[in-house]
Amino acid sequence: MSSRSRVVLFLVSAAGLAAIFAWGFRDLPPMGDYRGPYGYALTQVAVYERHATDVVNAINYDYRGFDTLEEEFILFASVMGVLLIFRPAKGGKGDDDEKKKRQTQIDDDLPISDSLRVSMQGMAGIMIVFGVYIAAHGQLTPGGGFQGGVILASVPLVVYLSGNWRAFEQIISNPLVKIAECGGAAGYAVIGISALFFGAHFLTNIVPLGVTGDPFSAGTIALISLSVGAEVTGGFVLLMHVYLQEIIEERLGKKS
Amino acid sequence: MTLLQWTILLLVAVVAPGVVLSRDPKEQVVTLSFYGLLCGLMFFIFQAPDVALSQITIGAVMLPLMIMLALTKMRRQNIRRKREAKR
Amino acid sequence: MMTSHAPYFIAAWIFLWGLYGIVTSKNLVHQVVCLAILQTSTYVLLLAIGFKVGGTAPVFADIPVGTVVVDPLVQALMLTDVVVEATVMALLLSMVVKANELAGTVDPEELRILTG
Amino acid sequence: MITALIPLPIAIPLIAAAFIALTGNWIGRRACDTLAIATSSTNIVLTILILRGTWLHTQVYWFGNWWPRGDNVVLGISFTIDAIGASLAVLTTVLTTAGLIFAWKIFEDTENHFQPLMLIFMAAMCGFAYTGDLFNLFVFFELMSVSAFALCGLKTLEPAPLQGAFNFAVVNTVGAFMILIGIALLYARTGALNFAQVGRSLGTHPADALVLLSLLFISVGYLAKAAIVPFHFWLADAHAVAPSPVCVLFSGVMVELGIYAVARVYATIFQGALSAHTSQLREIFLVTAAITALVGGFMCYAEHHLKRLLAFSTISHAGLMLAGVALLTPKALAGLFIYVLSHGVIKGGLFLCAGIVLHRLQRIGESHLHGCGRGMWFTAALFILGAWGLAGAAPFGTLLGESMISDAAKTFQQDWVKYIFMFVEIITAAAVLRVTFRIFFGWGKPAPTDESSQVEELPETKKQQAGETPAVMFVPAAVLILLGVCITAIPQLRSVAQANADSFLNQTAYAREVLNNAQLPAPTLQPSEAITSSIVRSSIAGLMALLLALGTVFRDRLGAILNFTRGLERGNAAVRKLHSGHPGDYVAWLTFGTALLGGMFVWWLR
Repeated sequence: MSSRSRVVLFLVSAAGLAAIFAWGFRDLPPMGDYRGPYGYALTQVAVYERHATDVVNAINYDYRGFDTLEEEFILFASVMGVLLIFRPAKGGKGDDDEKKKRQTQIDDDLPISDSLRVSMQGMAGIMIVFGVYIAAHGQLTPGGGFQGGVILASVPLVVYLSGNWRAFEQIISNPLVKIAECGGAAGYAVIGISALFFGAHFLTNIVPLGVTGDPFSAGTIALISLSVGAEVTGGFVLLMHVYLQEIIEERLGKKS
Repeated sequence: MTLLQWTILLLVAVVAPGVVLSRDPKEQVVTLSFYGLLCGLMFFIFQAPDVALSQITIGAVMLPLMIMLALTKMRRQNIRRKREAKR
Repeated sequence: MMTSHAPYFIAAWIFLWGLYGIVTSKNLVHQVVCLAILQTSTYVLLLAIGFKVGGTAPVFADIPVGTVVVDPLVQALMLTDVVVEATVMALLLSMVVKANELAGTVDPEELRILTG
Repeated sequence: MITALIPLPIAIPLIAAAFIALTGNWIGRRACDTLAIATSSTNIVLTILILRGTWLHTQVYWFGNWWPRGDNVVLGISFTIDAIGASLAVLTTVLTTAGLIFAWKIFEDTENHFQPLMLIFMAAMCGFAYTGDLFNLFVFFELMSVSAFALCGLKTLEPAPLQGAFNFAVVNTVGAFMILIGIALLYARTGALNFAQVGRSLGTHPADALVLLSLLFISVGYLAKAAIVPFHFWLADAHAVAPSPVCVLFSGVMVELGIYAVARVYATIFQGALSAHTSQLREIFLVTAAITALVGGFMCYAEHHLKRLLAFSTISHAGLMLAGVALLTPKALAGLFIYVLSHGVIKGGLFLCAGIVLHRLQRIGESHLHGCGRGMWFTAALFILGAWGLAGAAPFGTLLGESMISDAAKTFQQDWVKYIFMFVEIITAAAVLRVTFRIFFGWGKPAPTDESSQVEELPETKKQQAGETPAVMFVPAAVLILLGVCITAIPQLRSVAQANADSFLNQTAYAREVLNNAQLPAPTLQPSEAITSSIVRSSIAGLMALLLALGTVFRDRLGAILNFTRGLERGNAAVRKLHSGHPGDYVAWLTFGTALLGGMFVWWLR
């Protein structure tokens, strides 16, 4: 289709769709007065049953933990897909490409002052503490494995911005990253399966629940939160690795 | 609902078309990051701190960052392609 | 009715803008961003559905159980949604970058390889 | 006993995938292959055991031991498995194993990322078939989609696979967001996510606009996966570029799962609310199904890119399957699932045969390959058998499914459905036969070239080492096609399918089993009817397909009367042009289809 006929087709159908939206949304309950049984029941029982004060995380990592298991594997599959798409080409052609890469360096150095460098490194330290805190307290306060993992994954980036490329390279190409990603993902499923050995159903919370409000309370919620944190950190660092590898190799080659 | 809640909803409703209409991806990284931040704020204001936290880390930081990295990588590919064409 | 339903219509509005962006896009990166915008319409919808006037966040760290809170379940769904968004976008972006490397263009008009 | 096994077909492949991804570079390619095949074979055993346990009654499994509370509030996620879902899971595992074995000799450069993605894909599809929760269905849908996108863009040496995967991803992701909107609307109304609870909460109150809107969005999302016109554009692109073992899964089971999801969601949630409008709904979906079948059939005959041809035949068969759902009656549904199972293995086998052609001859376009396949008699025989299976002729299982759907259509005075079936069977089988005659026998003149056959696919293997098809390629293809025959040997197949379809469509019984832990008595099996007339009809279809294929190949020798085959083979230029490879076009059509379907809902179901 030409771009004009495409837009015309779209606009006509979108007008229809908008009318259908307007027609259907009238029957939604007015906003601000929600009374569904599912969420209400959970707010009533979650704290007593799971010793977790953050109900959202109790849902994500326990009541509907099975959803989150798949969600982690969505991330896992997508990282796997990105690695697959950017895999180095094998054979003679690939070697030539490697050489060409070395020849065509592009200057886009960021001017970085020393004070920025120091403050960035300080920030990296703070972020590690913050990320681990968020991941470990998912059952108590807002946050959890996913949010903590993303914060941890941006630590190498801060190191990169501080201009310490060698340290950055060492962090992102460390085999621990891959171990964290795969181990975290598999760990979640293993926690789920281990419940079967106690005669319970998959993903049953079989660990003692502890005292409400304690960092090590809520049983498997904390464990799952940590393994999700490991997986998310590893996954996002691997993604960054894919995009920044080439630039880093050049920079290091140029400096030495 | 409070005035604050209405304001943030309307802001989101106005900025979303803005992101769509900024046709240059480089420009879009900025608007998208701003939009992600607005969404995060909206979640905070509507009492969803968990989602707000992940939205700010993902929508306002990680996603724009990935787009920026992708654009950088593509720019380098294009420069390399041009140099090869000259040769 | 209008004011109590307005947030839902904002969700529909964002949804249609996202579709418009995808349809008219001349750059695959732009298209991916529009897909992300499209997704935010589902956030707005879910958020609006689960909201309760006067409710606080469903975190009982400082408040007693039994306080009026907003629906926690939609928030759990949104969290899953956010992760899905990030991962799908990462995968799509990598496809765009690789396509640019091989075909030298990210304009869908020029990239028509598969036709007929 | 069976209960403990239920989570394993999902958990084990996921753990194995993570393990292979982690250790792949140390243990080497062959160990990864072996591990992946071992995992998927284990899954065949597990899914068959689960199928046996659910043969005549439903099993409900609550994750995390979260049984429903008091007055029917579900807190957790359930797997609600009946024989229909369980058999789809078996189909998934069989096809995945065949694909993994086939891949033994190909993909030398995928760095062991291929096997984990296949395992995740398999786990996602098994879970999709088992789950009894609306949002869980969506998450499995996304998991399935993400691994499918990655697998589709596997061959990164040329831009075409990336474009195909991108188009696939954009259309399916838009569809996924529509599903999510539909789920949100249902949640707003009922405050529940379990099929049974949502269905019971909607009850039999006549559907209002909100319920219809959620039905619209959920069905559009899943129909986009099922490649129903006008949401089908991505499918041909994705199949043309995806590696053959991946195509097996796409065509053999992923598309069918889209249809299955529509049927499941309708049966458990919307059925009661829409009971007053069943006949209107039947007509809307039957017409959609017929259009899909016709478009797919004509496009199939007009293609000369072997995989694209098979892809369009899948679209056309997806139309037939939608007809099975659209009739909204147990008999058609029973026929549908027999049809899905036998079509899945036959189409899977045909895609593997296409993979063999690509391996041996290094190309995939019919026009380039004229007569090149002389001497590959076994592969040619498989193609002919597969074509016979697509024609729905005895002794293939497609015959049983087709005859049940046609019979059911007759009882609703929709006899024309039978002719749609005949048309699809003739034209898709003739297309495959035509290709066989030209490539393997070298009959007639070379095929005309067209736009799509210009896109040649890079071979999946290096230049052939020996002049023979390796056993790891030939055996899976042969086994799959023969399974299409073996399926008819299952004792009381049609009676069991009928009994399961009865309970599939029984909304209140389903809700009682899930929410009240009720044990329903095992159904009594009805004897199935004779299918003599169907055998005759399908044999005629097979013969006509043969004649059409021969007529196309030899039209220059046989005279002007066969000139219409030239037109058939060229196709309609305007329709072909709509398949433009532009993701914007595809999303515009998706919007169009949604608005049109929505308009029909407003008009007839209000």
